[in-house]
Amino acid sequence: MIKTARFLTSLALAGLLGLASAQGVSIGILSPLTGGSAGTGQAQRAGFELALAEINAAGGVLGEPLRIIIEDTQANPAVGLAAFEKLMTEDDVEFIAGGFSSGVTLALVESFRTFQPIVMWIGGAVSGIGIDGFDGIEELIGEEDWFFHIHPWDYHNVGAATAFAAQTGSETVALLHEDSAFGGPGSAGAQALLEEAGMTVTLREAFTSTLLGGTGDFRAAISKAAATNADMLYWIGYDSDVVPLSGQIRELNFRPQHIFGAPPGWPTEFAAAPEAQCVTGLIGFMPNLTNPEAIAFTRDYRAMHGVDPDNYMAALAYANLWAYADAINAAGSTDQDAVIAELEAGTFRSPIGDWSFEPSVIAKHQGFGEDLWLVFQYQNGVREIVWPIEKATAPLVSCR
Amino acid sequence: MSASTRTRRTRPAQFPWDLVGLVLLAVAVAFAPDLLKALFGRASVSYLSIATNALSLSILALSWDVLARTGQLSLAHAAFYGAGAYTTALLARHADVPLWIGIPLGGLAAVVFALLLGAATLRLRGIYFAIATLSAAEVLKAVVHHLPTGIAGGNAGMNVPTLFRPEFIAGQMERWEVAFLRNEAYFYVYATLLCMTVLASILVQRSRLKHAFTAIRTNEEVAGVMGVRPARLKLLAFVLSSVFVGMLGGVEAHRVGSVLPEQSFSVSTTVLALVTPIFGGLYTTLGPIVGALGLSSVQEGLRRVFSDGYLIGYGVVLVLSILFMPRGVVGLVGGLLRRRGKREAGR
Amino acid sequence: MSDILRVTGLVKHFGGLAAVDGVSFAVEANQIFAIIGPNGAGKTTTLDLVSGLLTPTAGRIEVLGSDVSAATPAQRCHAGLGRAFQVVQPFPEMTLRENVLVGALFGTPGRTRADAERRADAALELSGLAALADVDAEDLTLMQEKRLEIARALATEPSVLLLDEVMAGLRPAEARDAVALVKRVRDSGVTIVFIEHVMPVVRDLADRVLVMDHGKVVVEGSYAEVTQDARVIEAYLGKEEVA
Amino acid sequence: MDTTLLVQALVSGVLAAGLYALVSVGLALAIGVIGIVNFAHGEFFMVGAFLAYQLFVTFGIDPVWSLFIVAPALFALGAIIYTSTIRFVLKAPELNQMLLTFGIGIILQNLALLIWGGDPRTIAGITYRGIGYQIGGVSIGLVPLASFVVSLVLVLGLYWMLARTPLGRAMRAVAQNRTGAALVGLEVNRVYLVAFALSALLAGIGGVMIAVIQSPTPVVGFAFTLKAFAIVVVAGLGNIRGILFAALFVAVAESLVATLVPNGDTLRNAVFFAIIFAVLIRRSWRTA
Repeated sequence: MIKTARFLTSLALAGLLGLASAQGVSIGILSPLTGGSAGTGQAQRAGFELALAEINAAGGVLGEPLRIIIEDTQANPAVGLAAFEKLMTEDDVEFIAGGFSSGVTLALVESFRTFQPIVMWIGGAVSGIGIDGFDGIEELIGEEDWFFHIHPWDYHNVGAATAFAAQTGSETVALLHEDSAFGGPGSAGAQALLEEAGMTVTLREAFTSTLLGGTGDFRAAISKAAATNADMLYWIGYDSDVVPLSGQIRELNFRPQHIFGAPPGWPTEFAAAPEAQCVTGLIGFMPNLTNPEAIAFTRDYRAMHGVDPDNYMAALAYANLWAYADAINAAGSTDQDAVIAELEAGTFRSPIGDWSFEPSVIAKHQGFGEDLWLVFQYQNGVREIVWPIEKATAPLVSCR
Repeated sequence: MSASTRTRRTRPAQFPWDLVGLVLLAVAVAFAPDLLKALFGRASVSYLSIATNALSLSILALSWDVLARTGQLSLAHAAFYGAGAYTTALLARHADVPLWIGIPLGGLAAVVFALLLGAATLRLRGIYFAIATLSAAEVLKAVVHHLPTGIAGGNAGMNVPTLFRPEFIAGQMERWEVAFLRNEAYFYVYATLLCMTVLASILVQRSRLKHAFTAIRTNEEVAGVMGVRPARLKLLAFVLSSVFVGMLGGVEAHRVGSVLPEQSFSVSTTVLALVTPIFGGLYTTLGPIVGALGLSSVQEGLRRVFSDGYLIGYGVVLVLSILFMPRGVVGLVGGLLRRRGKREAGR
Repeated sequence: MSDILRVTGLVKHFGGLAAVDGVSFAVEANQIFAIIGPNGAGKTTTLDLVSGLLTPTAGRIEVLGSDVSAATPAQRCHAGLGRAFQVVQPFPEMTLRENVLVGALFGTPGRTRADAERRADAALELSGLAALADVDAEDLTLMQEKRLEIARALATEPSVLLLDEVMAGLRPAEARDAVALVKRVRDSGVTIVFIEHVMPVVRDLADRVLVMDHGKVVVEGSYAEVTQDARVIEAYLGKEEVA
Repeated sequence: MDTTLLVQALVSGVLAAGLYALVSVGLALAIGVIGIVNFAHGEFFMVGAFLAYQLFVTFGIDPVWSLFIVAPALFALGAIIYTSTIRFVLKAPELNQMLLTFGIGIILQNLALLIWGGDPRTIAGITYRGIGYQIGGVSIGLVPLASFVVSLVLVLGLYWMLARTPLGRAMRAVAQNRTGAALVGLEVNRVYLVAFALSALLAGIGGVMIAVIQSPTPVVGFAFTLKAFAIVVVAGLGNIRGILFAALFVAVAESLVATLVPNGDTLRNAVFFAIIFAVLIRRSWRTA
């Protein structure tokens, strides 16, 4: 209903907004607002909107209200490219935020290089490291002064997941992964790291995600994993795979000690489902984090959007916009070198806690690494944080 | 006979509106980038990008229409596109040939696939043909996806280098002018591809092929009995259609920098190839282009006005268009002109 | 070789049913050759086999001495076979001239555009459709459609024209016109094979008559001969057309 | 490869065939009776899934019961869409119908995006999703079994209706001969309306099932519709029994390949469409 209302207001205000002159600083945002990845894009937008409201309530940027201009990429590279160039040449923004989908990011690389705005990116996690003959985002533009990557790289994701897996006591792991640029390279990296950590990967099996044309019958892949009798089932897939995978694992009577999933997000209501019990998952942000920033963020987000910030992309988007606001205010101007200097030097706020840009394997400016990731476990309808230990709200329990 | 029916004669003496149109189109696109730059300055970069996407849709739509003129409602356009994209990418990655060679070879790969598909589906009609082509496209997607990673990148896809990398020289130009140069270059490549497609379409329409295609579409058996060789001509249509889509796939792979199975063989490519000519007007050269420009403008316009739900408006436009313009934009305009012609002739 | 069309041992099975079962006949140049028989006798199937729309189970078809049994419909058209259908099937999106032009352009390979247009106009003229040349084919009367069928087939410049019940559904006056048209066509040097139910038409036109029943040839001969044949009378028992 | 896995693959394949058949018969009704190639069929499916979800969230109605609300609701939606748009394009070329239904599909999909957002939703508080009966190491899932039975009942019910009831006979008459049926006094338009609405209803029921099995999203209908089109066509337009066999064959083949081949799940679509392609091509060249 809120969204419908927003739609109607946008109908009414569209003309007026168009007429409003752009004083102050504008930040251009690229996000997939329609199509299969719309959920992620909408979470990003919600996070940006909350940050925007707070920034402007706190005096804006350089004394003027901050503006954001959100363009829908449709998760389509050609559309994303046109959207970026619109932001650069029609809206004359100097700062770019957002991002999702490596296909779109790869399409933007050449134009990024040309315009060289500051790009602070919360998508495009494919680093390319470890994939022969393929250049990922980190390899292509990681070293650029103007490129700031907030989201962890794929090896960070896998590193965190493996670190968690290693301390569960599991000796054998069956690995199921969706078969696109997300799960494919991710699972290869995961296998290497798991084996490095002394675990045995009993099976690495690909499946077609429901997001990419699959009909959600994963029984064949699960049966094969069950046949290996692994201690842990570790799967990499998309949000819409959570429910069918979890249900079918139970249905097929596969009872590993740990069922561990690493999708980009988790369906909100899934916690209440019986088959969620004991499932563990990798996530970038949890509404029940107990640090004060998280409590405030969750409270304000709920007040603004009427739902919990369950998709961690909302938290990253929030961090993304605040980093811009703080850095530009600290620089005292939109001068690129000054803002870059502030971004490099600054420590920024986020629902997860303070963070700053550090070098990663190749990239000059990497926001979060393995430290972003949490592992939660559904325990009796509640998502308890079980890893890392210092943030844990409950101890990890076995499924057996 | 009224004046209106006489104008529909197929006498060669008729004024060659189509060829003149093509020349005008060529001239228009030749000057469009500079005109846009003169009028809009830096915003011309963005407009060129949008226009290039519209050209891409035009090529897709017109090439689909050429095949549809023989009654073959192909749902394999994504496969032609993907075959071209992947061939181009593979050549760029594994063979040390100049990048430009990859694009025509991409077209060639699409033609080879199209000929195989066309030969297999010769006896199928209507929706049976459509589903067979859709199935073939899905199978090709899976095959490409499952090629060894060392060859085609598997699920991670492949990088494809850009065709144009104009150099930024500080002090001599601004950054947007560099982007303009690149977009202008791509725009010209796409425009050239469109002009080639238009020329092919016009040549079909001006030659005896037009009648043969129409005859095959409306009644293949009768056409055969009258000496038209349906098999040969249906395959010819497949070639004419796929070669341009294949090259488009190749060019676009360079422009967007990567090929991925889901991206390069997307069903939405096929659906757009089909929807656009229906919207604009089927079985004509002008219709698919008008459809592509129209739908691109509608979508771009709507997304600029509504941040949310702009695609609902797009859907509404499609529904209304088919209810009130059953013969597409071109059919509607043509019908109005003809009616006026009749009225004047009646006076 | 005066036989312009020769059919030998023609067989066509549909599943287990023999629709055409060992039919043989020969047509001499410039003859008008009628095929008659009750419904389901296999007449139209025979024409479909001859023009290549169906593949025969067995048998041989020769046009002007060359074997076309394995040829496509288009190749047979080029070899000299023209065909007009019982159920008229104009190309509705084209004008009459364009309809006929298809035959003129493609019926004989290697013809120039100008030549084809001339021949199309001639075919329209011969069929009495010249005045309607620019009308859309979807707006015709039945008689006009039948004429268009013939004009289209004529434009392919056939040596043999296969006509399938061109009189069906016509009023008596129209039928007379049609008979005259067929005669004109024959006089222009075209051999004609036609299927017909209306016996007076057969009597007026046919040089020879082939009677079929249950996929087989019952008898072949002149109109007078076949109408005297006991088997024919039996096959047509109770059919008023014979009377 | 041990036999348990093989039997499991067969069982899973057979059970999956039910939903395939259900989605396909609805589409077959639209194509076979009305002659409409409905590109929005997947969106009816999606709307059914979201309605089941919303009924659960708002009123706590279990999908088992919301079936009886969603079905008439989709029937009504189908009727509305037929009356407001489809009936105007009945005589138009099938390409026009495709554009129309494609447009309707876009509208429904993006309305859903606006109302429910793009995040996957979950009907969480049901107890039966993870239940499987273990028989000799082979698991028979309650939900797939139930959806198989319901699908089978519906498909056979439709088959019976077409064969035995006056409405069914009217539909067949209309399907075979549009003008003729009008002459014998059938209200063709009424028959079409019911057939289209029924088609939406069947899709809606499939949608409720999918809302139980997986997460409703605006694009949830896509994969199923693509396959349903192929099944309907390969079965032969209007051949309900053929749909059952075709669905069974492709579903079992998919399941076997997914189980027996390494990474076989990613070959499901390839297997499915390769079979469809091979059957269509073979059939076309066999008949002379």
